[in-house]
Amino acid sequence: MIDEELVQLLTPEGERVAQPDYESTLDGDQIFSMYRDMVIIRRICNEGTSLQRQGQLALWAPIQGQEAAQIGAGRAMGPMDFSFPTYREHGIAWCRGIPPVDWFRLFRAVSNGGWDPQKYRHSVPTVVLGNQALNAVGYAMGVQRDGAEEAVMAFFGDGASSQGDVLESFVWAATFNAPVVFFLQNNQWAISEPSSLQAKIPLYHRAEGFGFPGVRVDGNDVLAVYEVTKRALEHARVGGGPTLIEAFTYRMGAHTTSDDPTRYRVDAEVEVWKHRDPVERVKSLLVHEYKVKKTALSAVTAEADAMALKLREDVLAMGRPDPITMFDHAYAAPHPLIEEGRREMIDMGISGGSH
Amino acid sequence: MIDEELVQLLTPEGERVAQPDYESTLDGDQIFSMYRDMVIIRRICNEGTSLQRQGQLALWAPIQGQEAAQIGAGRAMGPMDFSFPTYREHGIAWCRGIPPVDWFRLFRAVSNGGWDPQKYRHSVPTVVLGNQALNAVGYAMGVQRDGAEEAVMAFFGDGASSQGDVLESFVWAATFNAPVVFFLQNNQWAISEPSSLQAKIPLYHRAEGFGFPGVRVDGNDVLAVYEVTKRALEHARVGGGPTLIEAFTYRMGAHTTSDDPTRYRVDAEVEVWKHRDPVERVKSLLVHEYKVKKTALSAVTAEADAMALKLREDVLAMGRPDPITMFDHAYAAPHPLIEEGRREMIDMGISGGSH
Amino acid sequence: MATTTMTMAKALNEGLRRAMERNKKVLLMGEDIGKLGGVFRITDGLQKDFGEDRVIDAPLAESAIVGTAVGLAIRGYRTIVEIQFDGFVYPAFDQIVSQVAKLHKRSDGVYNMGLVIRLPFQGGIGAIEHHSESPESYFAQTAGLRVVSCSTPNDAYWMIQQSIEHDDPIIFCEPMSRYWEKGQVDLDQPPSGLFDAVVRREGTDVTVVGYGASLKTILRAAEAAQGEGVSVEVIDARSLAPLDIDVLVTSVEKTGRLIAVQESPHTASVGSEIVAEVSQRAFYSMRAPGLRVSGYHVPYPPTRLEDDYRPTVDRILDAVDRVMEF
Amino acid sequence: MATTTMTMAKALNEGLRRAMERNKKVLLMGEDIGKLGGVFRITDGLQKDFGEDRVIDAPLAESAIVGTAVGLAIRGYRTIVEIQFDGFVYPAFDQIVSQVAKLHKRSDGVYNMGLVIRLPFQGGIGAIEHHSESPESYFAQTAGLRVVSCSTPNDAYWMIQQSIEHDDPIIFCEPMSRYWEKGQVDLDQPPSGLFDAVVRREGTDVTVVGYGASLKTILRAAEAAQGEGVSVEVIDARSLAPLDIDVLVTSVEKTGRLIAVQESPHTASVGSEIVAEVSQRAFYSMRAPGLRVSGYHVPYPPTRLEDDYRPTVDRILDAVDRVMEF
Ligand SMILES: Cc1ncc(C[n+]2csc(CCOP(=O)(O)OP(=O)(O)O)c2C)c(N)n1
Ligand SMILES: Cc1ncc(C[n+]2csc(CCOP(=O)(O)OP(=O)(O)O)c2C)c(N)n1
Ligand SMILES: [Mg+2]
Ligand SMILES: [Mg+2]
Repeated sequence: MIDEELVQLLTPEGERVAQPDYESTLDGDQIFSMYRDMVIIRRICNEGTSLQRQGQLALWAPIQGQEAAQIGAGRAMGPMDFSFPTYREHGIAWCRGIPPVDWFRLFRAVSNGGWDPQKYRHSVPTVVLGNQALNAVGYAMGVQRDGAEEAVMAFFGDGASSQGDVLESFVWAATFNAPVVFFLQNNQWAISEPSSLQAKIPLYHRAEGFGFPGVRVDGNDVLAVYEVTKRALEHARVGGGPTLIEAFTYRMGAHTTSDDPTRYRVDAEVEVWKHRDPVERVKSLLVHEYKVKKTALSAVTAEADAMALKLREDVLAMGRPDPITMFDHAYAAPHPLIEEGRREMIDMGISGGSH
Repeated sequence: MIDEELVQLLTPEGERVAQPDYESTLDGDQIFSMYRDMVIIRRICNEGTSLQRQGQLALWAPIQGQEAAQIGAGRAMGPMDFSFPTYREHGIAWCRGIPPVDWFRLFRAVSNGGWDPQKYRHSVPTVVLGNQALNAVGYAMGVQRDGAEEAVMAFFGDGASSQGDVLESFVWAATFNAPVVFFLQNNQWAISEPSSLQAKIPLYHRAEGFGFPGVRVDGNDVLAVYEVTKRALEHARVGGGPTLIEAFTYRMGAHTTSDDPTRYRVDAEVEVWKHRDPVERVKSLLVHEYKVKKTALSAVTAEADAMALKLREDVLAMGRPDPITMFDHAYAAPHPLIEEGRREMIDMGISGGSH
Repeated sequence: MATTTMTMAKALNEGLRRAMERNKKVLLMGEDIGKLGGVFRITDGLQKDFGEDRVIDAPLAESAIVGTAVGLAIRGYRTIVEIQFDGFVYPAFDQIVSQVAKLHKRSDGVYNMGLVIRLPFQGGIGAIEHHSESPESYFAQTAGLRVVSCSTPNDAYWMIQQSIEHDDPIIFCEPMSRYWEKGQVDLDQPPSGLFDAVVRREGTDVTVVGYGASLKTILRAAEAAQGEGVSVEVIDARSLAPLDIDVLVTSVEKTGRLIAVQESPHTASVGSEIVAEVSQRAFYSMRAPGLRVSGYHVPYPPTRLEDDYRPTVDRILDAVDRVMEF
Repeated sequence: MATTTMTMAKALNEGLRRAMERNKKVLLMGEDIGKLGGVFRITDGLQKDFGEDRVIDAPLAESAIVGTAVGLAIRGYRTIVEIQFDGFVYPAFDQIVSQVAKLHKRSDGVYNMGLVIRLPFQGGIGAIEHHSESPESYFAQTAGLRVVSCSTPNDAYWMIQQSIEHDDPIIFCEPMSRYWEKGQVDLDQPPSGLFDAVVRREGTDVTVVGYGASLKTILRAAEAAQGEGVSVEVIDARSLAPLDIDVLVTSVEKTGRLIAVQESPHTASVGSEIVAEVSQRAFYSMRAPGLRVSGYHVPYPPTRLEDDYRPTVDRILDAVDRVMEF
């Protein structure tokens, strides 16, 4: 994995790598705070899996292994930037300040969104692979028309990168010089399909063919992801146009809780990637370079545990919505079939009619 | 236009250019015969335009300016290769041996196809931009499964190259190493849109981003197009995988007879390209290097005129099909709504019922 | 009352112009809509007057056109998309069904999906394949969308403006074959609400409902039927989803007979919906079964045959005879 | 008669296996269908037995999956495409409508477009968005296609084989929520033709027609109605396009009452078609208006609410009451 193409600032062992183009701008406190983010989302993700196992969620999409990619990218975004996630961007949602319980509404099957996307400047999840890449470019075209110094992030995976929508979004971003950063998390797998099925050469090269820069970053290195993303966003904000970032990472867990990876991948591969764990390497850096104490580290773990516990309570408290809410916001303006449906539900006693 | 990226074997003035990678393999007779092809299809194309002006065709899509691109590519194809055209590949249809009158069925609006695609190994025209690129890759996957040494050609334009289908076809061709040659005629325009709207850098670069070779050839140089295409086809046939050829050319006429290019492009541009006329430069080569006589050249013109005259007669003789034929081949197997429609048409006296 | 005569094409052009003047957030996007003014010249002159930032010539990718219009909507813009021809809307189908129709709901009402997809549709222009289809039923079936169609210059002028002002996504179907026909346009007063069906001709024996290009054919058939002593009430559905079902039911309660006309094949179509719904609501009024006159269940034929594929005056009269004789 | 008990998932798997054994030109293509055997394991073990050339794991692009299947068809292969879930068929809509449905016609019958698009559909599996839709009406409206749906393991086993042998393109709708239910499969004899509707329960008062997952709900409702003294005839439409209309008309001529059940919204749907067509053909037999019980006209809700979105026993019984009391 560790090849010349890859931007890396921190080795799997937590040692610094000199990278003249992408020098780290983070101080110890900032790195510690990113470490905290990563520990927390990993913990929350585990809670998601166990909640699903206990029948409390319809599904859960874990991000184990991708914490550095998501926290690095999420922390690089400015407050006015806007992002378009898939179903797996829990780390980004965290960085946007969205309360964890809100990410769980989708997975508890009580909402198809979960938060106010305008308030957090983080769109609702897109499940249809690739659609959001075009939506992001469109949003970025709006930013241009407003003359705003903002950038837009479009998230997608290695699998989704084969979709026409993603590829068309490259055409459009190039043509309109849109202030967008395509953030591709190449976690090596699209459910059971290895990324080699989607591309014979590194995915970041695609951008060059469309006339804008592509860069591959070690997606398990939060320092590198942060710097690479930050520069791409700055570039976009000042009219420099799009960038494709391929965060080379690994999906340590199952695709979702419905998936059984033992059917299609070997343990040895997972073992190799365990040595590249994104959390461990920052921890190692913090301990060795910044002399962070054990107590500080365990405080983070304890905080994460407490958050997970609170989250669990909140999720369990999330009741079944009144069925009549299915008619809310289906349309913005009055619609006869919506009125008819509401009436029927009330007449049949399925809903009291409040909503 | 004439830049380093471009494979060129013949200058606009008809002088040879040394190209170690793509030496010409054609002798004088072959070049003369290609010249003949080009003169004939240009003449037929003009006949198409005048037939449309006279109300005899619903539409005509001229290829003036693109004769070298099409004859070069068409002549490079082997008899067992299979091609997937758009609405504009008259030169390829000619090379596949399809009688000109058959190309006119579509434009006389009496058929949506016009010929037996299996017999000529040239598919029916695809009007929906880009669809055929995927169909071509699928066909090529079939060729692979048959273990046949055949190649497939997918034709499309600079405009269509923005479509998701074309871009997905690149992904698939790369992944499956399909024996396909993508032949992109960059005629600088997609109706009123300049090719700079579809791409900020030369289109052939896209291929590299997907992991297979792209090459830009002077599309007005029949010798160069022939050699480049021939090599790409050979490469594909022996398992070398796909190639994208960008034939850099120019649409001298209107997009179709419905179009009015004066609304969006300046005469000066057309004038510049007149100096790069694909027919003139071979003619010049033939006269200077091969000492071809004026009489031989005028014989070709006379032959083309005669063909156009004959074609005109054939087109005028093409009557309105019996309306009941609209039900033929809508389905392969019996279908109640087809029977019902046929019955209604006969009952109402719209058709005698024969077909 | 300021009325003036213009073609439907011009009426659409003027309607777009009014909407753009009124609201700076209104953008146009599509293929060849800039310098060329669109292949039908509906956007003629608008790029010149409103600039390239508001009248956007798009690379050739319909999914991207609609997909970026979605993103622009999220950013607060209101984009009027031109699909060049009916048959080229399908590459955008996924964005329309999965995002345009659902994002208002998915965002709990936060995103305003007020965008308009202009769709030149139906046949009758002697074009080649994919330029004459009637895809309206696909969109009518899709929850989250609305579908309307104009049949006169006056409706075109007003309905496009009403659509742009409306906060739900609208598929705006324009009958290409009527673009060049002239009619009176009232520049002050809209003829009715965007989702209203309108009685175009009163009658007592049979209700014939249609939309877009079919209206003219239906009106001709009504004229011919009059000659044979049958009084046909002609209704322009205008809104195909939702249907203005009350107007239809009221009419059928009077006439007792219903014929729905459309160019698409009849299976699972707007015509099916009209017949099913009216048959239900006006059950006791129906003196004969509701019939549909539609395109045949075949791919749109080569256009030398289109006059026998599209509903003709004769086929409508035949249906009128059948319901009268039932 | 060799019958055996298996789930619908297994029946489909076995049906595919038979078809692949019989004809070397039969290929499977889709996302995750190889090693994983598909997210529903319908293709479990097939790649192992037939190789990667015949069971093709596809890059993630539905338009490409269908578009290359078209090319393979032109080359003489017969590809069974698996769309992973209903809501992911839309990226392929253009290839389906513009090429799959039209190429046999466009090539004057030269191209054999006998391919099958397997579409897990309808709700009831508690999934997230886009995994529970009922897009069948879009395809039923499209000339050039056929649409079928199975509701039992026996039908699944036979209909998939019949579809693969058929020379027209077929949209094969599989009710996901029934994949794991077991039933008898007769390995020797198909239960009926591919396009036949089948009476699942005889009755005299009301005809209720549905397909796929709805059948089970309808049969339960029929049982409950029986308890209240109403005799319901239950018909499994099986073929949604073309409809086996004669079977429906015959039934309604007996019962005088019709209810069409489906999970998609009712506007311009298969249900509209059934009601419109039967109302026309059985006009004098209808003692009450034909009703539809369908999904509401909203985007498929979060699945904690799906039981109140999909037709329930209660809603069907309510419709039964309405037609009985009319
Ligand atoms: C258009 C579409 N097709 C299929 C699916 C089903 N699906 C959901 S996730 C997934 C794999 C995506 O892989 P990748 O893009 O690499 O993202 P990852 O899940 O690895 O984060 C598939 C096939 C979908 N959601 N959308
Ligand atoms: C999907 C689709 N969208 C739009 C059109 C309408 N259209 C026909 S030709 C054309 C321009 C195509 O340009 P290009 O690909 O460069 O080919 P050229 O006509 O120049 O040969 C357009 C927009 C279409 N046929 N298909
Ligand atoms: Mg992945
Ligand atoms: Mg072009």
